Amino acid sequence: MPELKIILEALLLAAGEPLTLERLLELFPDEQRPERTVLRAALTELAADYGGRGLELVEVASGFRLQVPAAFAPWVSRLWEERASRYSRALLETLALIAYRQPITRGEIEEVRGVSVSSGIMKTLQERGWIKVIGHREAPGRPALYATTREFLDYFNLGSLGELPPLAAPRDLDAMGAALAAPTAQFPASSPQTEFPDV
Amino acid sequence: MPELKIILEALLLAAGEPLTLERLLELFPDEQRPERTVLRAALTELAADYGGRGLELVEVASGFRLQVPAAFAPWVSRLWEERASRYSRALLETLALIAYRQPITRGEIEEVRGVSVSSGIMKTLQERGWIKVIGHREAPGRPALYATTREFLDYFNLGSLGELPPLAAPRDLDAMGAALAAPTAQFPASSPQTEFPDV
Amino acid sequence: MDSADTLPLAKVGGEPYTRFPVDLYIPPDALEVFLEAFEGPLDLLLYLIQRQNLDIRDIPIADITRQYMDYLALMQELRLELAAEYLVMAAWLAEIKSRLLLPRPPAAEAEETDPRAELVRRLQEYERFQQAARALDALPRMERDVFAACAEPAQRDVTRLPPPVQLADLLDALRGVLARAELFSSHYIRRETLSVRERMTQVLERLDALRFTLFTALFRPAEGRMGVVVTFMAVLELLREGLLELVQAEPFAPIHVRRRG
Repeated sequence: MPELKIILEALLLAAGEPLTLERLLELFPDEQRPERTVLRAALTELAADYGGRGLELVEVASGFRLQVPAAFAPWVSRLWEERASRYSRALLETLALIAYRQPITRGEIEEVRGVSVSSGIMKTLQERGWIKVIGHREAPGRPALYATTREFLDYFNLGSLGELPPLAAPRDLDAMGAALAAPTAQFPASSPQTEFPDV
Repeated sequence: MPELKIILEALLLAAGEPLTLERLLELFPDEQRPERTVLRAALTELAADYGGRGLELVEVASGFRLQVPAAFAPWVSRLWEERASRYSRALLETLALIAYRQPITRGEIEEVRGVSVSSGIMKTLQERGWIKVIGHREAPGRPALYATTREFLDYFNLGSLGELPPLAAPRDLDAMGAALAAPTAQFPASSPQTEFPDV
Repeated sequence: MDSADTLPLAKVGGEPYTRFPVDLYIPPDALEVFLEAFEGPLDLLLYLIQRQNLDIRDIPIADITRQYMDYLALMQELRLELAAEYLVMAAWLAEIKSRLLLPRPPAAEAEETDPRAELVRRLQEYERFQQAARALDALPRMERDVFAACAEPAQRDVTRLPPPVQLADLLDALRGVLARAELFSSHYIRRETLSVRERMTQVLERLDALRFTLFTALFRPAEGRMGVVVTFMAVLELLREGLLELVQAEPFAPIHVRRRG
């Protein structure tokens, strides 16, 4: 029988998609099934083997995945030039609102963005499997509540929503209110975080 | 820039399908493009790296491809296992006769069922580990004698064959079937005489 | 747009505009694309504010309102589909401007909130999510930055798991087969207890076709009287079916047994 980590390598390569620890355990016949801790240790060992190679082992929301690291994108992206899709700002802003504010209605998204959200964007996000309706708000019209999916996390290489880049803190509105009350007060220059590239 | 063989590894893993030498060459920008011989040498080197790993580099008709070696089939094929819907009536009748009339020959099963028993059924039951040949009858053709196994008992949660529902007159079986169908129905405790330690 | 020099670009408040707003450095050909790039009035306002390095919290409303109106006029002139939200924002800006211009009694000044406060809040909230969208876009993404690594197995078999069976299924099958067998009176099914049939299997398994086993070794006194009886009946049945062979060398000598064949 091959070494455990090598069997795991074969399984993850053949799967081509994330496999959970439980799923990996299931793939061993009863009498061969390793302990969870042993399996985890083997995965850690495997991940270490890939230093400097063309693949890496990552843990995303749906489990463990072998992937080609970002460093190889210059070559690999040439394989499928048509596949590397760019997403519009409108789509990314909508997705960001759903990711950070979930569960959220379309109306709430529109309120923050100050503009209506096209049905096309919601459809694209749902077709990609990145968002789903998880319920309805008890309000007139019972608007759908949207949330992100596991596939969304997998696609963006995240293990959980907690791994999303932190959302900038809202500036202290109380202090601002006080400052606004005194029309002559000067505010410090905007912090570097608000630096934007040209549109 | 990563080593050539490592870029090739990344390309072949991301492609997941065979790539020809020409296609591989195309994936490099003009100024980086290696010589064919250099590329071939790098592929040879890469193939050597995979000794004892969960993947191998092979050249097939449509190019070079990374694959999981056949040795891993016992684990990998479990990734795509599917459950057959249900056993045929013929198989269940055969199994029931073996359980209640063991040791029994195929001819004797056929005699009771009134139809022949396919080899496929006997093979399936043996592969499932539920029946086995425990001898041969001294008769023309020396037919095999079949009996059920410990796995059979384990599967049906029986301590011994004596715990099988008693073989009553066919009319009583109707009532018994109804009782079995009702989930709350309790079997009468097996009589002590049927309890045997392993022989 | 080749006659852009002479023809007015837009009319704002009845005044023809022949020049682009001063802060607009976009070549005319790109203007349309540029204007379409705005994701709504908040986006446009943020752009105007950032363009001049102004602090969101202290917007010079008069200035910003003028610039905003200039862009709106341009967009209308270019017949860009102008979302209603742009006009709503224009009305809001005008209202804020007028409220700021109204003199306020000194006593009320302390409690009254700045008319800009709500606009500032909306702009800041939107700005946060603009940043979040950019951060999301910067994450390593599948198919753009990272790629699933996969390798087809050299041998791909689909393992078919056997279907589950309930004991009731088994009994049901037996009921069917016995009902059929009853139709043929020649098939008489004898009803030994299952324990005897089971013991027959166990005895056969223990016996060897080549070597003799001591008959008495088949019995286990520890099983008690019933166990011994069951074994004895099993041996008799096996003998009757010709599956066993009994051998006794001489009267009163130990009886041996072996499997036939």
